[in-house]
Amino acid sequence: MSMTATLTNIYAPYLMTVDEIIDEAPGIRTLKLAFQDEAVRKDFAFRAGQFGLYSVFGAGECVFCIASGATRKGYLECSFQKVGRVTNALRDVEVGDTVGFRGPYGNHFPLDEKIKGHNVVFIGMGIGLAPVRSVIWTCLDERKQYKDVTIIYGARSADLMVYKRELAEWAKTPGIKFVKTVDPGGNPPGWDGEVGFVPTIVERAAPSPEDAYAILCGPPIGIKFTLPVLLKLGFPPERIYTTLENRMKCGIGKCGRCNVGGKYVCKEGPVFTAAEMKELPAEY
Amino acid sequence: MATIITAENLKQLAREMLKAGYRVIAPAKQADLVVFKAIKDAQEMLPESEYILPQASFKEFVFPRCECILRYRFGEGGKPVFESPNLDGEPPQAVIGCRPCDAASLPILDKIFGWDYVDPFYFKRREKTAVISVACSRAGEGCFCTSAGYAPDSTAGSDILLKKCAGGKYAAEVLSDKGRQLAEKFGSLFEKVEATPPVEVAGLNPAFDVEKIKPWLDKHFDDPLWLEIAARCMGCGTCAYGCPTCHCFDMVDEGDLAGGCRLKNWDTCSSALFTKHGSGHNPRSSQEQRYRQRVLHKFKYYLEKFGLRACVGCGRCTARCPVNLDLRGVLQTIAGKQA
Amino acid sequence: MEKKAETEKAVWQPKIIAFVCNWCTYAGADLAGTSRLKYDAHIRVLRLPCTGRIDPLFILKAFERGADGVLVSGCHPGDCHYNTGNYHARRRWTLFRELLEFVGIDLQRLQFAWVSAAEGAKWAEVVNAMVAHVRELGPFEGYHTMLARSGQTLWLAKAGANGGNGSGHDVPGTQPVERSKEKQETE
Amino acid sequence: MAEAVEELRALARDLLAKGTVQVFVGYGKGASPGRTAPLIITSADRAAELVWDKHCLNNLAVYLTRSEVTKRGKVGIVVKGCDARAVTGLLQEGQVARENVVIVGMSCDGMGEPLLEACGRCDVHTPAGKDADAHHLACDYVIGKAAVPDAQKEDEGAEYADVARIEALPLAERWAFWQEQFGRCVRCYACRQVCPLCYCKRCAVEKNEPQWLATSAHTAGNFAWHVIRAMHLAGRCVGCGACERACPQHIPLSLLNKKMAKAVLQHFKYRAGNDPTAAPAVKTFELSDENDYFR
Repeated sequence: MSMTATLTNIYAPYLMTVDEIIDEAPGIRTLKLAFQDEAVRKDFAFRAGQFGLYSVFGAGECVFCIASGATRKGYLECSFQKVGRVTNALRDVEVGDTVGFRGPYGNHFPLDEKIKGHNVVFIGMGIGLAPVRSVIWTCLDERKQYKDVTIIYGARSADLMVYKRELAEWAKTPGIKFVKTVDPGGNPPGWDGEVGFVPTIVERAAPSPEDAYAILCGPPIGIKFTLPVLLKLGFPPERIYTTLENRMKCGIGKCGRCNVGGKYVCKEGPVFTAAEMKELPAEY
Repeated sequence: MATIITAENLKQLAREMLKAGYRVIAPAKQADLVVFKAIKDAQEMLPESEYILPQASFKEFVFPRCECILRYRFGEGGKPVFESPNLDGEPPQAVIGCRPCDAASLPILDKIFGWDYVDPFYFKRREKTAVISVACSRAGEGCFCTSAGYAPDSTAGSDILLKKCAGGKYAAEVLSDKGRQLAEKFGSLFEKVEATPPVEVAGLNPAFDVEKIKPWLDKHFDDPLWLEIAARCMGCGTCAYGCPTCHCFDMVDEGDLAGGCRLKNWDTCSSALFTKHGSGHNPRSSQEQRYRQRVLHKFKYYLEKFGLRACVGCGRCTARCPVNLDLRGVLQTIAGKQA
Repeated sequence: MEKKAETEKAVWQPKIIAFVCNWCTYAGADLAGTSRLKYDAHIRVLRLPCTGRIDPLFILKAFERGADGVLVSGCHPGDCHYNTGNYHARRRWTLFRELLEFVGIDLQRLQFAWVSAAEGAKWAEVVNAMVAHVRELGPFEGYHTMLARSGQTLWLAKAGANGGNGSGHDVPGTQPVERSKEKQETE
Repeated sequence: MAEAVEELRALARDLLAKGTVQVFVGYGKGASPGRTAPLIITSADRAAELVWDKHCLNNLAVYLTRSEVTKRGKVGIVVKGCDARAVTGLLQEGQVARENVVIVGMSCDGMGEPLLEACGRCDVHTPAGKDADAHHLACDYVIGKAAVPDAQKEDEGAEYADVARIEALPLAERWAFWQEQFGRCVRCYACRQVCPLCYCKRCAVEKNEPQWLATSAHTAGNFAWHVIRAMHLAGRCVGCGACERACPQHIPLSLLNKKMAKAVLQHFKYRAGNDPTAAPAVKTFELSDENDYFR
């Protein structure tokens, strides 16, 4: 199989300009990135749930989801927490700087294939709202194609909540059942949302599993305790979707580190149903 | 009709290939070690009788331990620009004198590096690599190729397979277009003979039935056997970096204020950093979980995805291991434990 | 191995990094300045809290970034602001010197001194002596060749278009290939 | 060696059966010819798998800081005289609590076939037992009596002869020698992983903010890595040679560590791993330390 004719540098990123920087919460920042290459900007497309490798030359690459809606063209957004070498470098970029982006990689939430025409419950925890937000905006941009929309979002405290402007917008939008909560003790004076961990609040909000899909993202501990609540409420495992986050370097199934059991999170994930998660060994 | 090449002509083949601009890779002496080297002179080539298996496979010549995948520099206003290294123009290279197990690693590596995205840095070298392997006339202590689905004279991955016969000659079997082109281009060094002379190929009875491995692995992710086997694993990369089929790599940027490179470096699943998240969480925090990943990847996941096991049974991992952790023994135990 | 032709040496200027402690030598260097003492400008001073904080990693990184010589200086034994910083450092450097010499580095390129806050003149004299030594030795060819061979792009450019033929080169893909053949790929 | 192995098996069986220790680390049959492999057992009936012969080279002290072993409880461990020095080092640096370890000292006439060069100059064929003074590690048990007399620790002549050979080379040749060696390193970190004194949870090379030591296996990165490894083991390395034996590229790594040991001995009159109560050489200092190379 001669391959030389088709060889391109699959590790070469697109060059992106930082258009906007939004500080979501202490240590969490969102970057709005525009493609510098005109041709790429025109026909770049991705599906909600896909991720990319964001890079600062000299620091390296790291992986986050694409947080903007798949219906939004010409740019993409990512939200990240300052934890390591590359996120610290990303933290220092200013508007107008250039960063790299490689993607879109991985599978995606089956909106067109399955979820359209049904009820959908979005549950986000902490910065885990980023991948869910991409799906929410993709869904809200085509609101008529979905029946009931419920959004439940929780964070450790009010100031640690991300996309605060959009939370307020969703709260006011008719036709969205919106619930926000903070962990006990995280509520500031005059807090208008719920108080309690996401699993308890989901149980209390008790979204109906009838003809509904659930999309759930957050830290492994959050998923571990919220998943059983959804099952108890009657959501069948095949209709609960979540994403897995693993250490990644290549993002395209070569470097061998992101597998959970036999599944490469970068190729066969990051989106999995609860049913698929049950098959995976507890290695995430 | 059969084709024969004398040991002297094999050396002459290396000489002529060097002259023709080939990079010739052959087992050669490195102090007290036998290693694959890009030889400068055919004299460096060791005769087949002087080695069974070089210290590491020739993987380094199709998948270098450290390679630049893009060069960046900061232009005006600190704006980064980058260039990719040349994806064509690799010199043709020929591996002469490797063993069938090492040659068999290439079809295995092709699977992962060709899965969906085609890795240009592997294939730009792989395409230009011809493999002239020599069947084993005697088996090594650690060898278990016959248990991994190969044999001292298997043909997988070879372009020409030589088998030792009397009088310092080799029976040459052309196995691919590339092999045929080589045999024609350097035709004068090969002789045609009526019947294939008797050849000397080692016998090696299998140590275990490899078909029994995956069924056990499918159901024993949390078996205490892993801790028992791997508690003594040191967590170094010696097995992975000598292994013909280990292909995992790390990606790092190295440079200074003027610019630098994004590098693709060998990596190993036995290191804790391999899977450690930025948050500090590590899905594989202890050594036996990491050793389990090595066995599952080679004997279950790779088989499920690509229909090939990522092991050719060369036995280097055991020989090189500082604590002599015996993969063949582990597989024998697993095969014996049929659920 | 490192004697250079006269002309090139006239062009070449030594690059020397000085790691100095904040309380004594840095103050001494200040004093040299305020006293308008002249000393060779080919030295870049890095201030650290104490000689005890000057890690062998820093010295290696200085050579990796192209230093031809490293000077380390701090408070005289007994004057350390943190009492024992320089005593610990002294043991560390006694061993580090032995190690670098063992792996083939000329110790003229790694000098140690004690310069107190009052010794502005000594600082100027130590610096001038160090620069003279290193100028005599010429560029640190050995380290620069190693850096070029290891694909460090800055040194590749200095080592000419092709930092080394393919086989001897540690990091394939780093040497800048001739402009004409190479496709500009910034998708 | 035959009766010694029976005595060892009986002792291990007894220690495990009585629960004196929850895990016992010794030597088991190796997979490759002429080799043994570390054996970690938690049940008394497996004591029979313990071996003791000419090929017990591994320094088992490395397991005393490994959670895969220590998380099981109290550890029984087989040590030769040289390995005991590494245990002493770990005690000096507070990495192991003496009461958590039952040390079984084996007298040893030298390992390896042919005999390891270092064993020819060994001065501790029989580890010190209960009678040891406070300045020596006292093994809980000592098995067997060495047939070979202890060599006298004369000047460093013989001990550091190999180091002296490199020191004698002119500067440019020394540099070329190590450039060639470091050029072949593949950064598998076997030298670090097998070293009992390399127990850091996060090694200097694993720190990437900033990345002081390059992780790539090119000569410059390998140079910095091996220089810093030797520096961080200065005055701590007990010269067991595990790193050199583990190196798949056969780089003469102990030359670097022995050079440091020689320097520590000459400058600070200190030998690593002898006295569990002593402070490691680089942890302390003397006012009278050498000062002549300072300007």
